[in-house]
Amino acid sequence: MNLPLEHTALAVVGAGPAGLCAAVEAARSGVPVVVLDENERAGGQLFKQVHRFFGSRRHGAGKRGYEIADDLIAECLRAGVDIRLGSSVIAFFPEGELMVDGPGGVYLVRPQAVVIATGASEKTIAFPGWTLPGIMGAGAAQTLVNVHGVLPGKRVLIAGAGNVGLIVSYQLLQAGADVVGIVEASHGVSGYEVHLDRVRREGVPIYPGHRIISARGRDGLEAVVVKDLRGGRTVLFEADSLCMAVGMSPMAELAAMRGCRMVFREELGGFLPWHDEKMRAGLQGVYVAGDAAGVEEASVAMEEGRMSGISAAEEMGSMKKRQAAARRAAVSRRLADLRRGPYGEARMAAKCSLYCA
Amino acid sequence: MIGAATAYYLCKEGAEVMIVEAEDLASGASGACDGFISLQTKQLGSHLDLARESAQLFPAIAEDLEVDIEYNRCGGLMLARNAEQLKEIRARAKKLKAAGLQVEVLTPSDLKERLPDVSKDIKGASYCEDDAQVNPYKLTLGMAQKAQEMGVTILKGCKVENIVVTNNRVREVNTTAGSIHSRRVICAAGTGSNQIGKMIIVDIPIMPQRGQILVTEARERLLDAIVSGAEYLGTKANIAGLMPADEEASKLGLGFTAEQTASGNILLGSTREFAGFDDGTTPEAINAIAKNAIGFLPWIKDLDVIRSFAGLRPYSPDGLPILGTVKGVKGFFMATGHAGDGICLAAITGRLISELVLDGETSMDIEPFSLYRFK
Amino acid sequence: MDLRVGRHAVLGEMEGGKLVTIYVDGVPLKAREGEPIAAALYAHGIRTTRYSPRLGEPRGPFCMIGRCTECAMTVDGEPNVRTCMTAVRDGMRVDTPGRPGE
Amino acid sequence: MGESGDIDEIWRRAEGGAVAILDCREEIPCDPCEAVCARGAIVVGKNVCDLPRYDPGLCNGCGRCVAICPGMAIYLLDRSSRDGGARLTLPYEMKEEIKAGDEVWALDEDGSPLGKGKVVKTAKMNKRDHSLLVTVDVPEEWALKVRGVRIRVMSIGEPLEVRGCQREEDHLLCRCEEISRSQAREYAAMGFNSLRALRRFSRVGLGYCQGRFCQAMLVDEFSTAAFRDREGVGVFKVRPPVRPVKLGRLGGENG
Repeated sequence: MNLPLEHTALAVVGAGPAGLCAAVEAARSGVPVVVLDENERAGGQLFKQVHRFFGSRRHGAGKRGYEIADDLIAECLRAGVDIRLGSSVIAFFPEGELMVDGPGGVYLVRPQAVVIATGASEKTIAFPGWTLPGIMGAGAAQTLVNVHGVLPGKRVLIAGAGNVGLIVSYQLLQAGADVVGIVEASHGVSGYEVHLDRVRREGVPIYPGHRIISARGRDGLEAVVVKDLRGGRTVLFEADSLCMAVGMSPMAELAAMRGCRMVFREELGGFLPWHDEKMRAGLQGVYVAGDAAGVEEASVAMEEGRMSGISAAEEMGSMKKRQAAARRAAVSRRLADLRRGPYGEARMAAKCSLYCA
Repeated sequence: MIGAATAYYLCKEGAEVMIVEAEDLASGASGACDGFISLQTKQLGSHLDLARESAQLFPAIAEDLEVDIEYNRCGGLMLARNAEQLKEIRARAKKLKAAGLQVEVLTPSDLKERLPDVSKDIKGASYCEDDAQVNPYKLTLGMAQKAQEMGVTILKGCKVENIVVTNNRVREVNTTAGSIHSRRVICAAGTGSNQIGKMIIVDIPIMPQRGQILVTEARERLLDAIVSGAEYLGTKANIAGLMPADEEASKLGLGFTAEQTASGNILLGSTREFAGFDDGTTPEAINAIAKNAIGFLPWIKDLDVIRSFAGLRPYSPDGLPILGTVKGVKGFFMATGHAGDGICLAAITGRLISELVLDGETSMDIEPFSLYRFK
Repeated sequence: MDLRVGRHAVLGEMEGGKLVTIYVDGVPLKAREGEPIAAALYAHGIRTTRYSPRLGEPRGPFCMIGRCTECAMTVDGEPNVRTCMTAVRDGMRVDTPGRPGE
Repeated sequence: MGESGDIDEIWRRAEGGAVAILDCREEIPCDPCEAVCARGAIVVGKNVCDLPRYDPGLCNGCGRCVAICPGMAIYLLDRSSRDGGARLTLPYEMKEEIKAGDEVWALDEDGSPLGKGKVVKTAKMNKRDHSLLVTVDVPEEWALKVRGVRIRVMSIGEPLEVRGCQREEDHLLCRCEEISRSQAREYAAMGFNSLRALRRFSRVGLGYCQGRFCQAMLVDEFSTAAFRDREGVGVFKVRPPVRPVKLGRLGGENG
């Protein structure tokens, strides 16, 4: 074989909030850590978030997403973590090697342990016309606006009134687009009220109980037809962009390839690798964290990342059992706090169903 | 594939057939292979005879099935990388021709017409007009569907647990979905054949042989023929002069194959490895297949690989199928051990086994494929 | 049409990169060096990046992170280049695959 | 506004100068206001999801909570000016630039313009970005209604009513291979027992994107069509590479 092979203690796949926190925890206890990420920037989804985050101060609440990312990256670098960007992990073989497509070519890494923190991917819904140019994922719109400085359109309709739909709506307004409405198929708004308040005070109408029937346009989106599921009224929005914020699903292909058992949990976004409270995925040296282990929030991802980093460090003998147990207990407490309240309970229950299964 | 083909031919003759499938259609070797119907890579003699008969059946099958099986008589190329290989290929071409196959030997400049932008290192090739390609999944689906239309029941997700033999005759098949009374059982279980044989205390010497394949992005038509390298034949038929040069490639059983499917993807093969029932792809093989392919078709390096897969082929000790009956157990038939030739040989296997089951004799001599040739 | 944000409320000035020229189906277009091709096209209101091979339908960028492959175009003669992941260079030729009438 | 302080007390205190008004109504995990308040006027406590308890009596109107609140749910009210109006300080992070002296629209919580107000001053919210704290004078009766100030007010119009019943049309499910929903359903009706088998025969999810884009939707579709739970339907078998990669690179070429 002419592919270079490299050995390392811990490889973390994904430099988002979960991956960076995992790396920091492990590196601080003396474990050599390599973080691999396919993007040209570290921070995962954080670097396209220009809004201030909720959560507790520990998770950088009050800071904007990209600032939290910058802080985490700095922490990693201080701890001696080797962050490699532009490096897609294209395979995780059952024998334990990662195949990496990096700037210098394809190579293999054989780590003692791996944290899979690959995040989530956007879901979509299909309807006649959904393939028209101008229709895109809300995350795509966010990338376009906040990273590349280009609007997805002048008149934008948003599908989905969860946090992502609300946040992206606000960010589009901020950048100068008109948001002609937010349509939501279910009968309520599932995002935080504060996010909702912010778009409402910009005059964005919300349409709960409305389903997209079709999208129209010749060479690109011109209008979206929407049906009121209760009243039966059908309306047409003139729009040159439709952003779909209809949920995320864990992106854990590498775990599946490695041989982890995949389970389905609706509350956590769909199929995800089974794991325990220590974020162990059931196979020696394989850990998962963050959205890849069930879609939640950035603050949860950070704590799960820490948990996986602690567990990996302990199992590699770099952290004493008692110390690891104490740190894990603290993380567990914070996770429990984050999963309290009307938005967290269902996620908590779904996570518990994994731990107990 | 073999099961579906056999059922297809059986019910064409009016037989009442039930297929017991542990997983789903084409979930074994036929779900993880390319669509080569390659004649020039067959061993001279009965193996080639079988393949030729089979190849002739495909146009009619394509006509008969409702599913488009993407059958394409595109011809096949076998490329020689050095003088030694070319000599071997030339000698084989002569023999294949004598056996009635349409084969010609191409000089590098002739080859350029059939395969533009082939590597300058290629010293020549043989071209077989009779070689063709087909979509193996669609073929399996088409045959299974046609069979179902004619009354075949397919029990999917149903495992055979035991075969009841009394007075030296098959009586009953116990499955996870209950017992099936039948006086005739055909074992077309591919890599599971050994396990099935044990149920009637017969050793069917089949082991899984892994073949790995890379899939590229879809492109416009770039390959007009199915293509293989001489080492492919070497590792397949154990021909000393055609073995891979380096140790690693030999260990993997590496041989170059390339086929562009109807969907535009190029399938690049392949390996022949013994790794038990592990159907995973490996970094060694992915790297070796890629490197090897570039040696034949340098331009292919710029294509994106979007997937790899591996299939477990049912491999008998001499790489040839096991067809026929077993001694001492009436009503038990074998149609297995096709290794990498399952698709190519499916049609003829189905027809011959159906003849054997219904008439007790076959229109072609299948003695060379008897289980007892190994002893 | 100009869809560039320009000055962003939080981030400030967003138009980085040297102004360069790319050729989209032969037509010159100003772009910012280093930005993804797909973003440069969008900035000018060009949403269609390819026409689907079977149905000939127009398609545009959907994920902007290289997964959906809907933004694949022919770049400097190379087909199937994901333009949301490929940075603009001066003089680049970008062609829309499957454009009707070709 | 129980926990967010007694509104009458806030109103009274605002006569003496700026005082914060918290419009925080929902139990979500959030507590930066507590940390930033040097006077201890805002307390969230141990449970990060609890609503903040706010004591206006301790507030000195420094405005740091206004600048930090992720929900933009805090603003300052100052009624000390002699002409009887209300002076509000609100966070602002919209594209259109605002400066002292500008006439701006004052919007209520539904985005309806109450009328115009006059910008007294602007200050950068922090050193790290370009967002602003805008102080604006408005009539007293708007004091508790204004939630935002804008240079430009969106004018989007109403959606148009569409007459006639909308027929359920067919559409694509798999964009790469251009497989429609009805085609996929035809295959599903053939009785395959897993998404893997469905893919093999129908080619959904076998295109360039390898189903990374449509898998979740296909799982839903197939489980509905085949009356099976999603775990039973399963996921596609994942094979390397999970991202397209040039064959040359897999073969060991650099660059």
